[in-house]
Amino acid sequence: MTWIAVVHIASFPIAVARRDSPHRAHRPLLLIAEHDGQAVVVAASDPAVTPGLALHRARLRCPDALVHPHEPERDQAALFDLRAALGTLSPRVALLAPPPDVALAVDLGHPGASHLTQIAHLLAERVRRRLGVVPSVGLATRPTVAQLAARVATAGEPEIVSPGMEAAWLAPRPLDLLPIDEALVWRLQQFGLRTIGAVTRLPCDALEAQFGRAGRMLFELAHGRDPLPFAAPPDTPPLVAGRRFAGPVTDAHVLAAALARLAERLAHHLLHRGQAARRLTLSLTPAHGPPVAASRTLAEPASDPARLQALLLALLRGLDLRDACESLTVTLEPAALMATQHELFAPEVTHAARLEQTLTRLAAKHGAQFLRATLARPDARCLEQRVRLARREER
Amino acid sequence: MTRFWPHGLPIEVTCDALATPVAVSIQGRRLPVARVVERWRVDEGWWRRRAWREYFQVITAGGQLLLLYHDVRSGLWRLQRLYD
Amino acid sequence: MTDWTTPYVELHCHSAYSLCDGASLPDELVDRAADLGMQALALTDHDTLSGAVPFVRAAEARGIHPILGTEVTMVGGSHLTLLVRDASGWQNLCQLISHGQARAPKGEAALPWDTLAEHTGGLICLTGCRRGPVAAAIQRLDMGRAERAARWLRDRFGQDHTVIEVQHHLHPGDGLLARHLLDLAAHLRLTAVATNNVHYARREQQPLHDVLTAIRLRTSLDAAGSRLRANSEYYLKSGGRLRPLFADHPELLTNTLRVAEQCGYRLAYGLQDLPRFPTPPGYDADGYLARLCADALRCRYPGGSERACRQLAYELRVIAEAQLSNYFLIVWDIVREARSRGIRCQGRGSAAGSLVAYLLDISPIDPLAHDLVFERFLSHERPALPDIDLDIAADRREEVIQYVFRTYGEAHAAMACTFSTFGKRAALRDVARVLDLTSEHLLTPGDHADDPTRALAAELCRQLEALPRHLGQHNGGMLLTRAPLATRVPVEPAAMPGRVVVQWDKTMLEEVGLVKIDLLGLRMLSALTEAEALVRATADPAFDLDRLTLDDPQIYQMIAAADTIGVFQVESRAQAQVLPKLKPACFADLMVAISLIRPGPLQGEMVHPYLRRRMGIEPVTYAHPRLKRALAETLGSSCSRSRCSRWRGTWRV
Amino acid sequence: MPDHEQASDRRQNPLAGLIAAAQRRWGLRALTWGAGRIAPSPALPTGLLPLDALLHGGLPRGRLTEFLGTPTSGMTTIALMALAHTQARGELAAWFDLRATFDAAYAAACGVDLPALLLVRPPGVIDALELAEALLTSGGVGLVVIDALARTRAAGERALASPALRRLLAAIAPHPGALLALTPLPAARARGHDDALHSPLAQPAALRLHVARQTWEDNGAAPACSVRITVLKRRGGTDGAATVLPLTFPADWEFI
Repeated sequence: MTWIAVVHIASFPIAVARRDSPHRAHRPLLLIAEHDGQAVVVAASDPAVTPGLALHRARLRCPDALVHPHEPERDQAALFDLRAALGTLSPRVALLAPPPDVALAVDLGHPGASHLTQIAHLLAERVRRRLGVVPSVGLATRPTVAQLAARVATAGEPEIVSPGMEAAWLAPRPLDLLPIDEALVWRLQQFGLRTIGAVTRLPCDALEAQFGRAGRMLFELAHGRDPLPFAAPPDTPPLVAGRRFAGPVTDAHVLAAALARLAERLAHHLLHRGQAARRLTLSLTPAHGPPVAASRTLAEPASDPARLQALLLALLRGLDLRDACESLTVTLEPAALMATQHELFAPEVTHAARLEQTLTRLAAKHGAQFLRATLARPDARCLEQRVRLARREER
Repeated sequence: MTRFWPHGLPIEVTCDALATPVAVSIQGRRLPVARVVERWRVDEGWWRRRAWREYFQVITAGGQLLLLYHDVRSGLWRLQRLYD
Repeated sequence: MTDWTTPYVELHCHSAYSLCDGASLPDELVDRAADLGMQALALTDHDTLSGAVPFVRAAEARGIHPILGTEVTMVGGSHLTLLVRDASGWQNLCQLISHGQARAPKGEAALPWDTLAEHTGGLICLTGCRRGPVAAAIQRLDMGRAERAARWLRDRFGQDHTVIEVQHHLHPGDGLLARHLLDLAAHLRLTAVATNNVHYARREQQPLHDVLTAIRLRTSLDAAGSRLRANSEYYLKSGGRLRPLFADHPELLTNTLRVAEQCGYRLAYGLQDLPRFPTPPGYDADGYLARLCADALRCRYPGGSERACRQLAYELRVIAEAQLSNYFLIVWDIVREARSRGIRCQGRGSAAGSLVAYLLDISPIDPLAHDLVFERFLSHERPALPDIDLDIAADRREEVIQYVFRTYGEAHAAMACTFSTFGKRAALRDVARVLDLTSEHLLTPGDHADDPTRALAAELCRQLEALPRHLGQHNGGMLLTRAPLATRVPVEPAAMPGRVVVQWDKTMLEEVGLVKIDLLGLRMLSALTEAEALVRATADPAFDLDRLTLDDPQIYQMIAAADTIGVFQVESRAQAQVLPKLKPACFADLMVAISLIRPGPLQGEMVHPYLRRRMGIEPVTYAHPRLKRALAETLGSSCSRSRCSRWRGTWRV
Repeated sequence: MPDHEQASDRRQNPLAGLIAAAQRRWGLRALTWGAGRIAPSPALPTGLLPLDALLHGGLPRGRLTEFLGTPTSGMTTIALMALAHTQARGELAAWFDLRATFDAAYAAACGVDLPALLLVRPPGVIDALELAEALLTSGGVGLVVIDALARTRAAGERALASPALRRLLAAIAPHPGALLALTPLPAARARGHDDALHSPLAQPAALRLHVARQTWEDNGAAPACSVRITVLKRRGGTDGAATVLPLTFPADWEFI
């Protein structure tokens, strides 16, 4: 059972700002940025001030606060630093929620249940040392549940959800804990559904009938199942595998066969770690003289054994091998996941591009018939003032 | 089709003593009102064009769901929306 | 169309003292309620009792029963309507308001729930408008929370004093909300009443209220959009108007009378509420005051003066009867403290007529030598409280105020407030802004009838002018009380950190009979101190300002030549015109000159008769021979209040 | 993760292929299906489960579907909800507003993402058919709804009999977009029999559904009713299968 720990740090920019200037620690603090020509609060130490509030209004609520400009670069640097610090505990650390309220997921592998609390405290301590604030930590075997547990947990008291108990743990909690649309929560409340448990008692079909895809997602979430793929970008150490021969080998076929087996083994490891190789290095130790090595960075990372084998053989052929070989070593540097999920899940981007072409083509002849409907004043009391229909502007 | 008339379709409405609709005539067809689901009053915009309207969401005897309003200043009734 | 047949009392009503959230002054609301035949009316402004005094006065004049209350804002922003049943309820409400105001920025309030729980005695709790904890939960369809909130209130305020408040303003959902509230009331066996959350007296005032809302939100009417109320149903309605809205539950209207009957509290204060001055052992306040005066009398009139003794005995008797000895001692103490710190300070105005004030060194003027009138200051006929205004060197006034706060305790002292009204200019500017017009457009003269927008704006300005806009700190009026202030009067924090102000202004305090001490800053006194120091440094090291006499002829020559720029009281242009004609030659002449150029004599056209008589153009005559003594000094014209008091004294003799 | 399932997915759903490719490149754990995965199918789900069950998955892609219903049958609301569901799946949708009575505020209350909606007001039926063909064959549109296609004008009826409709149907067949026509029935024919449900689209439509409101429910809040949906015709013949759907007409005003 793989355990996931999620570390939740509320008001991350505030924590960073206070870490960097300790004299700010005891005064309320507002971090601001300019937005539409107005100073707007990005983060605040006082819960009465919500991000997005205009500065002059925030000052009314929190008159004695210090005001400083927000420096996102500083946050990014701190976040990078923090990820590295947590990365020494686990090879896989993923950012689930960006600032202001940061959630970092840490894949803990298979720790014994008795060690969980200790690990949570260890994580919290790492964060405290870096940032000076104690984060709340949630542990579960599913990332979303772990994230929710972290949101519920109090600082210093990790919340642990045992496998199989997710639904029971979620049941008494209010619906708005789930990462779902506020409008959906409101509609559910209209049906008299207020706790997550109330939702799990409904059949999935009914939810889907009422709310469509969102209902299906809600059903899964309410049972503590992750509706979305969870990817942990691996900042992991390289994989190394080698073969030492009984005696010096000169036969290229023997070497090739050995490489093929290594490739298979490494592919298996990669598969197990859920990774692909980005850079391959092959080094050979000749009977006499210094070792020789060749490496290659891949344009497209690979995890397929056949492809790895082909690549390694190509490297072997490229090496100027004049002597008998005593051993060979293959080092694979795994790839970090560069593309975001959004990009991978967006086949409609190309469709949209095609559609845009079609619209442009049609615009010449039928342009006037395409309208854009906008909710100009969604809260207008006279219904006709709510919507504006206008010709769709051509791009 | 849910149909929406931005400026209201002129209709004729018969009311009871409490100014609640009892029958709606749309293009000559008289539809008795079975139930008033919701009613509300809007009185705003006095500084530009005052909108003083009594809105009624009603279900007719034939089961149609309508949204109509009485423009108090002109005394006219309008059909705003036919739900479908 | 007034309906007299459905009895109803409005229990939730905002006046203009809910600053920028109410369009009618309390007396307008009372007038309307009386016209509608209501037997009582509750005033429930947001987190304030500022309207209470004018409200009670107006209600008593119209013969309807005033119910005092407040709509408090809780931590988290929900609203509750509280009504005062009895004196303990008043104390609790004052404390709740003070607590709520103390915790929030100016203009807002946030009362913690546990504080509310500690001060529920003598109060009736209505569950509030749509922002009340019960109705808000129902709107979110969280019936469990609604019931918990109602139970919480019921457990704190009691079964009989917790009332479910039902409102219907013809908004979508109002009927549904009312149904749920009534279900809850039946379930918990609580009384339910209808209220209308009144924000203006008449429907026609909706525009004014919208304008105020936009001003409060600092936006224009167009941009305010849905933050303005959707319709004009928030006026003071009669029972007949409300009945169709609650057709199935007429008891909601009659229940308001039952709630009103429980609220019997009358706002009243005794005169004596000052802190007790710590007198030396063996003396009460009267005795100690007499002792201080007797001591001073021996110093001031070394030979002994029968007239002074007689006057002192008379004044002490009047003061003791009015129970004001304590008050004099407190003022004496303040003056003494100020002088000991070298802060120039003296009583002004009618206090100069009092020998006691002179003996206590509050006033520098010997009333006997200048023939001043004690009755103007305090008399049997004038039961109003005297007020001794102390002028204090402006730059050091704050020290004196601090001293008073320290001596009597922060909890017993507060500054009076003042209400600044919109006034013509601000009204014009604000109306122009909310209507998205330029104020120039409104200012250009012309016939408003041609331009409906301008006519509208002019009308709104007219209505807006008199409404209070800000609550500020009064320039020096201090209120001292024996009991902690927050239990007697509502207070809120002032702009100055750590300083609180009473939510009542000067006149309101007077009306309820609370003594206030005015500590006014006078720059002239600072200037005198500075001048004295300069003279000592440059000309005469032994110079003492207080030893200067009042009969230096050079001074009078200078004044007679109207060479008075920078001379206190006689530097105005009007004075400069009169002085050469008047040619004052002694201190009494100067007093006449100052008395003349005041609104009373100017409007009464007494200035010219006096001047003509003075210059011998007109013979000196008296309206009646008996007035000769009283008016000799002003040559037969009755041009100062002091003269009039004596004038009255003449007839009494 | 069984491989043969992946392989069959890959053929049917471009997304499945994409994910498989990503897993090959980036590692299996880089990207996995969530638990609530939607099975790829030749049908476009409406998001209304009873309806999708009745239709074996949803509206047929590349085909014409016709809804028939009297006023306040719920037909338009169901179409709007299906459209919203299509948008939520990440596909584009278009609404042809032939009578210029499109209720955008109500559509938003039904969940439609207005800025992403292609709202089209063609001057005539022929233009509508041409534009629908262009949009559906561009490959980017998942659902095109034509409101009141068959009841627009007498001229419109003739247009439907013309080759334009046949050409459209032939052109869209290989494409993944579904075409839905709404045909309002006069209020008088409240409980019509099959012969009363005639329309010019009876022959060309691959699927015809009769939408009829059954009863109003009085729950004190937003008006709600139950709707009976009967299959009048499926490809290859008549049917008669039916389902009942609870439907709430969403309110589009805020309380206060």
